[in-house]
Amino acid sequence: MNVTWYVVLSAFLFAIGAAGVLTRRNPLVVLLCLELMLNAGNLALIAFARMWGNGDGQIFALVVMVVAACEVVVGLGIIVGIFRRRIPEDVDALSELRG
Amino acid sequence: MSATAWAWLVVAFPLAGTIVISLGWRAIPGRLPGWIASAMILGSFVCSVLATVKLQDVAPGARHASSTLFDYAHSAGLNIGLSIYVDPLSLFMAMVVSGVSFLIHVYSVSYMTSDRGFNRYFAYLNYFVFTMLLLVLAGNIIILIVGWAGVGTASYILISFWYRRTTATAAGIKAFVMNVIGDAALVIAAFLLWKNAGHHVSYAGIFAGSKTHFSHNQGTLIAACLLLTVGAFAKSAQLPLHTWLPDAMEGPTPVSALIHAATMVTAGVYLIARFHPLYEQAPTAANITAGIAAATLFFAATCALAVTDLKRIIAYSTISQIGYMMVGVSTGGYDGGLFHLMTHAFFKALLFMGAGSVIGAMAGIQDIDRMGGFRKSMRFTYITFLIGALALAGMVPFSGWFSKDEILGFDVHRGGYSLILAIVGFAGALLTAFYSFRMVFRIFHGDAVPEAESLERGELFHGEHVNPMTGEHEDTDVGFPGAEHHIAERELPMKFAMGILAVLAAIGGIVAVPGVTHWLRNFLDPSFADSRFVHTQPTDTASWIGLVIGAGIALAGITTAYVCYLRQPGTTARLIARFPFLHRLFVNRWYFDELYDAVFVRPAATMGRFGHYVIERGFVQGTLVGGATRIVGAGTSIARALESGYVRAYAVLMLVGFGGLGLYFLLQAAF
Amino acid sequence: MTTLHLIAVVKAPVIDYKGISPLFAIAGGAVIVFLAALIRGRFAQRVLVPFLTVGALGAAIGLTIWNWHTGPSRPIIEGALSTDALALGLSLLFYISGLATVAFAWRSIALRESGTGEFFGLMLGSIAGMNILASSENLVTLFVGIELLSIPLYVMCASEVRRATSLEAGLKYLVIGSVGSATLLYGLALIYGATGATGFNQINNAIGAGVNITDPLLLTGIALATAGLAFKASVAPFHAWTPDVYEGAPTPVTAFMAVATKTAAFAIILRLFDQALVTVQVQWAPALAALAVITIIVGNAGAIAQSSLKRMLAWSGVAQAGYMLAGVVVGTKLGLQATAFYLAVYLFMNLAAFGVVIARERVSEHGDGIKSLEGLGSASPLLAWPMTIAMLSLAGFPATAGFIGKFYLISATVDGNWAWLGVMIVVGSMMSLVYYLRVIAVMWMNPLRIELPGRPRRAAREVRPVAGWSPEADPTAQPEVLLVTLVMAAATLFFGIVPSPLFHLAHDVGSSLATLL
Amino acid sequence: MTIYLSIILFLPAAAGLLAMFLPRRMAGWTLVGGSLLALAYSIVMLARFKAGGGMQFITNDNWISELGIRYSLGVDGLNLFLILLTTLLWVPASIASALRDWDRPRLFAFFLGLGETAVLGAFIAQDLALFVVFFDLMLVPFYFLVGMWGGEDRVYATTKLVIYTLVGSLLMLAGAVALGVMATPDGGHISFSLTTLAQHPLSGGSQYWIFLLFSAAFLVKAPAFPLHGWMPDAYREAPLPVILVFSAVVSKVGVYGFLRIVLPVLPQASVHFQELMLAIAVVSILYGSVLAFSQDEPRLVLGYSSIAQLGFILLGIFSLDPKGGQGAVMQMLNHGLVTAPLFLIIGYLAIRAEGRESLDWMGGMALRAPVLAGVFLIVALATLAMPGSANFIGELYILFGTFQSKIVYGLVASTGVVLASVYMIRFFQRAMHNPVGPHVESRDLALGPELGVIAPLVLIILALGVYPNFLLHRINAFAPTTNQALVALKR
Repeated sequence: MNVTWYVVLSAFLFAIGAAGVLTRRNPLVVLLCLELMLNAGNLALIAFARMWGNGDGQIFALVVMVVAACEVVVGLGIIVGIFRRRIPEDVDALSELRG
Repeated sequence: MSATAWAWLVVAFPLAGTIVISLGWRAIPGRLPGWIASAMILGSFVCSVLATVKLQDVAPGARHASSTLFDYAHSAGLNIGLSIYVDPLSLFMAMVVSGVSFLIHVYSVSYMTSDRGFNRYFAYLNYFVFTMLLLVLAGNIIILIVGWAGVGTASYILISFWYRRTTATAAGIKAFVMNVIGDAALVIAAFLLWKNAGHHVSYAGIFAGSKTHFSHNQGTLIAACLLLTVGAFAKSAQLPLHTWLPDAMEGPTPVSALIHAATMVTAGVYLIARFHPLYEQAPTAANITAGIAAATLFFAATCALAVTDLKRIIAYSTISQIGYMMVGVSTGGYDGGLFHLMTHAFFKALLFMGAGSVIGAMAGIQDIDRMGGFRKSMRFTYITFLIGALALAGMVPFSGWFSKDEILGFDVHRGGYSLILAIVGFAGALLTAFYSFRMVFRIFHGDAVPEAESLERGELFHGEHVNPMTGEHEDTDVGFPGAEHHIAERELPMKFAMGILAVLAAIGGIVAVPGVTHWLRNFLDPSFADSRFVHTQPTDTASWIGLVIGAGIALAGITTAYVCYLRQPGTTARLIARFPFLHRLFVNRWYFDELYDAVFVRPAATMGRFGHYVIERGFVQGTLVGGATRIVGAGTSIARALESGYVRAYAVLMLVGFGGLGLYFLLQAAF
Repeated sequence: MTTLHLIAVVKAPVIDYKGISPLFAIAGGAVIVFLAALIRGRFAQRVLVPFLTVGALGAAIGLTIWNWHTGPSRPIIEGALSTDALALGLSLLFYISGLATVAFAWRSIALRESGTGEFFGLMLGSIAGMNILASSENLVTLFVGIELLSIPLYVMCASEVRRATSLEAGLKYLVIGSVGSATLLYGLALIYGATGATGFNQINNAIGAGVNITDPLLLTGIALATAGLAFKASVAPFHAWTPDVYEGAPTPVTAFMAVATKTAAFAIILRLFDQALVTVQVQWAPALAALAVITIIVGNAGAIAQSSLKRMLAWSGVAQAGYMLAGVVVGTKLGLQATAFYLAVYLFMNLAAFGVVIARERVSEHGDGIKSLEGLGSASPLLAWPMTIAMLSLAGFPATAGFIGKFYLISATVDGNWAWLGVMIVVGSMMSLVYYLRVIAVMWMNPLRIELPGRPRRAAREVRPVAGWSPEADPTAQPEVLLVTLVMAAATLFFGIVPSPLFHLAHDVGSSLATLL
Repeated sequence: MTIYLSIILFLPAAAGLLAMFLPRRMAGWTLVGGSLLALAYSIVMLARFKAGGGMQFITNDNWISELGIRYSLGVDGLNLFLILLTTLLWVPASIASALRDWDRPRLFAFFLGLGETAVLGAFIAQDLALFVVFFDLMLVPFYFLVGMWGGEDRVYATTKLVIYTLVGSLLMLAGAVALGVMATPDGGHISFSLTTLAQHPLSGGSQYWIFLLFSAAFLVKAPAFPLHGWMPDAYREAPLPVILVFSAVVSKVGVYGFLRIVLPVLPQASVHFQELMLAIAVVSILYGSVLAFSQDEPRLVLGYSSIAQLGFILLGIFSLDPKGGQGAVMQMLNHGLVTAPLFLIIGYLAIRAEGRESLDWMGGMALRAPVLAGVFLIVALATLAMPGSANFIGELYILFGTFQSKIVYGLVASTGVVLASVYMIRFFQRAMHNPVGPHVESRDLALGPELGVIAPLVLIILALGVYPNFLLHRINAFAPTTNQALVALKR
């Protein structure tokens, strides 16, 4: 069957994720959206791996999952730190550095 | 020793004087600097005489020699040597200059005694003589220009000698700038000649080249000659570059006598005489020159009628007399022109000395309306001044009579255009006679003014030191001739100088009495052997007729003056009332100063302000600098505005960038 | 059956242990540091751990030199990592900046906030990531490298957990960075999709052979990948995070990021474009050129009127990235050499500058504000001179390495028929004068007023003076910082006058990519 | 023994460096010693210089072979006297600064020495890249000298100065690199040697834009209208010894670059843009003169007058005529020689006017200062190119050259001669003549510190006025190298 649809779907996922990052102000949600973007990449990789019939893409995807996990961990850590500092968890509130 | 060797000495003496006096300005005591200076000038006079004697030995055809010390500037096809050129013409000038200068130096020694700038004065004066002699002896046009500008400088520093007077400094810068205009004109002329006459700067080379390279009356040659004329006119204060000379009277009176009457201002005449082959090859230029000169002589005479400042009257008369010389040399009457140059040097210097003596007696006042009746109190001055005036008026048998009328006679003889000039000349002669005796009668006759009376009683009137122009009182630091008045009656050196000049002014004519003596012509002819007019000379009878006419005119002028000022005083007042316009015109010197002020001075100042406030502030600083700053500043604020601090904004920025990239690549894909 | 097929494909790769030894040294060093940090006691924390870190870096440097070779790259792990002069040379830069960072961080607040071991361990981890990145042979290792580089940095940025701005910097970096890596990932995925290969050489061959160079899939992929990498190299318009993160992060971390991260990013950009995608240079060169111009303009424009030195250096870093990108655009050996050369120079001058900033912000009540340098010329010339040299070099004055670097870059652009890009570099340098010279003026000419065009900023962040230091403490109070600063400044001068050694290195680096002419 | 140019080149910087590590009192005099040594050495060089011997005392080593930059030095008729001018004028500058007590004198000495080395390097370099290096390096010391020891607004002034000039020289850097790279045949090793570049001229098109880049640098340095925006501030704020050498020497580097680099290396472009450059020159002459006589600050009078003077030099250069070229070189020297004493005089005047550097506060100073007045008068007359001064011969050659090639520009320019007389005499009079200013105490030059510094310069001016051929005879040597080629090319 045609791999195109998978790619299109992944593109949609990527776009949704991006849109989320742009629109949502809660850092947790932003993290989720980032996950979405990464996983869009994963989907594309798998689909292409299927298309070409070699394993590189799948291995790539596995690696990406690990990486994504690490990112989330760090992200959550920082968010906790922010929470500790009693800073409202709103990415727009974090705008002291500018100019 | 060869003639050129003597000539080098002629130049060397005053230079040595300058150096000695200016370096020893503190060491040399009292009046000694003055005597040193005078001795130096005497030395160069003797040397010039000796040079002349040497030159007379050789055959008339070969009476010219040149000598070069070293290469002044020699590269890129331009070969200028530091050289002098000796021939009767230059030696004649050298003798006149050094001779008159010597007398005036002697005069100055006592005239300037009480001035705080005594040593400076003589250093300057020697420097002037040095440059003047360099000018007349120069071997090529560049060295000529060097001397030319040198005398300009000397005249500048001497005009503003009493530099605390704003009037003096103003007059100085005026004179300087006008002279520089002349220098620039000469430089351009030099180039035209160099380029078109076979890459020569030496006189001989230029003349030889112009014969071969120029056709008769060719445009370039006319241009070159007219530029020479501009230079000559700037130096000799002819229309329209004359306005500096009357103001130059701010200088000490001996300076006026030496530089602004006897020697420097006549350099223009020398220049044209020197370049006569070119003028004869370009008659148009010669005619234009002569025409303007004629206009000048008349115009200046009219001014001399009206102005009341003694020194300025003489100054205008100088301008007028130089007009005669110019007419002479540019129409081909070289002997006449130079003859008049010589006699004029005598009597005009004499007049200035007399004027100086009078001004001394008047404690610096120069207005002839305030003078009168010095006849008895200053007998010596009166006599000498009278002789000078008679010579100036061209009265029989004084020197001016012969010289002026030789010029006019020549022009009448040549006829045509020159005849018109001659008629103007005769008209001018009438005015000349009138104003010269206007001076005599107003100063020496009539009722004695207080100064004169006190002088008769033998006591010296001590006036306030005032600036004769502005009438403002001045601190004695400025330095004056007459701290206690040095007037001819009391000072031997002054008497000496004036006496000799009086004799010369009286009998100077004998060097060229038509039909009797041809000394001057015989002497000068080698220099003008190549002239077209060398043989077009009026017969002796014709000359004598001219002389008689001249005498008549002079007599008429003098009589009129006598009537106006002695027989029926107040006539002039009635005339003024009758022709107020003319009087205003003459008194204001035909409004030349006002014209230049409006046309050159003010616009220049305005341009300066405009440049400063509009271009500099507005364009250079405002637009160029400010514009760049503003652009960068705008970029900065944009860049920093994008840096809003909001994460999501940054993400947008990234996606925009990515969008741009993606679009670009997809377009690549499309095509 | 596909599974069987997969198993057939996946087999243990050949590993060159000599080649990989530097990486081992770093990674192992990281582990050891983490463990050693468990030991309690001041000695362990203040001396042992830093010492171990330095040891690891030193060992890595030694091994790198031992591994040094020119010519085409040798595989370390079959198809995943390979080593060549480009990788080795640039990793030397990572190690040097690592050493400098140790010195800078030794007294820093970040260290006590986050704990010595964690800080240095993370730093070593990040360096390991850079190492992998520089020597990666394949899209997967590329991605792994990037992430291994970035994730520790996110933490380090936020390591001053008591300071809000530090956290803010961390989160911003994390979010934007993740967007970047997601974009990159997607791009890589598309490239893979278009070519069916993940190895750079295979991709290159594929593009050469089967795949049409105007394949939209491939080009979109390139676009996305470019965006992702440009982000790491803080190339406009993907630079937005740079100033904030640089300012917010603890200054030693900023210094580390400024030099090491940028070098790593350029390492991989050079590899990707000059090795994997060199055959489509006609396609991407104009795009990169455009990016370079934008970066030069934006970076310099932003740097003017900054009153925080860290921020100013961040912006200037953006501008400098633009210059170096010009070296990539031309896609010639000369360009590669020039870029590598400039990276080295960039390291020297920036570390010198950051050293001074660190030394000052700890004692001055103006923190990292430009005012903290006021009158430094007379107060402590030992700090003023290095800063002056660094600024002059950044501005590209002769007799400094910066001048030679610019000269080299310009000649590369002209040589590659991109002369106008060279002119753009020059134009950028003109703009940069404004802010570089202002720093010098503040130090030496204790000016009557520092004019700051643009909108006025709030007072620069205040740093608690480290306990027991008087504000007018002389620089020798923190000798390690001073040492690094002086060394770097000296290097800047030395290579400005005798650049030949660096040129030899650059030449070796240039020899590593056979794909270039 | 042969002359090692490297010694002349680095001696001043070495002296400055030494001064850094000596006690404060000795710093200034150490530099004086260094500059005197350099002067002596360069006089030996002058003595051994063979007129018409082409390039001499050549040093030619590799510096950065990778970039093709060679450390090649040489002296010919073109730069011989410029080197001497530099070494000569740095002596009064360093003396003047040693006599004054600055704060941080050691640093001052160092920068002043570094400045001399950089300027000398720009004059001696025979490799384009090396020239660029020194040309840019020059700015560093002057940036500090103006910025650290200048007047009220020094930071603004010096920043403006450096940015303005560096904008130009960065463009030149790009141009130079482009020149070197493009001129190398494919596969050939890149070279910036001026002789090599002159042998392989570029195609017209690329010559043109490179020419423009170079002119930007040189015209800003000169400065020429309208690129002189930095001049008023820099002249107003800089310390006197610094602005002395800057105006007298550094400003010549730009115009020197035209003769050394642009004309030989970019002949077509030079001919193509001749009219443009001549126009700039003429405008500079007129504009500079007009502004010079509307200024009240002596420094600015000199500043604008130097715009005019350098306009003349530019005119001579782009007359593209041997006479013009030699006149230009000569005028560079003369302008340097008269500018330096004028700045010293401004210093003396200011001392006598209670430190007020404004003509409004001066006047009548000649009264008890005849020597000062005399010196001033001589220098002023030389400045306005009074015939009898070497300046006159310089201007004469320039004008002759211009008349030869483009007479119209020459005629317009010669009005500049008249204007020059106006502003210089005005300057002289308003300072020395007229009634005494309210705060003027007129006293003559102190024998040692004042007369001793200025007298040698004045004597040199006089001597050259008597025998200008001393210069021309040696300058002549370079004429064949540049101008003949152009003249040939124009036909």
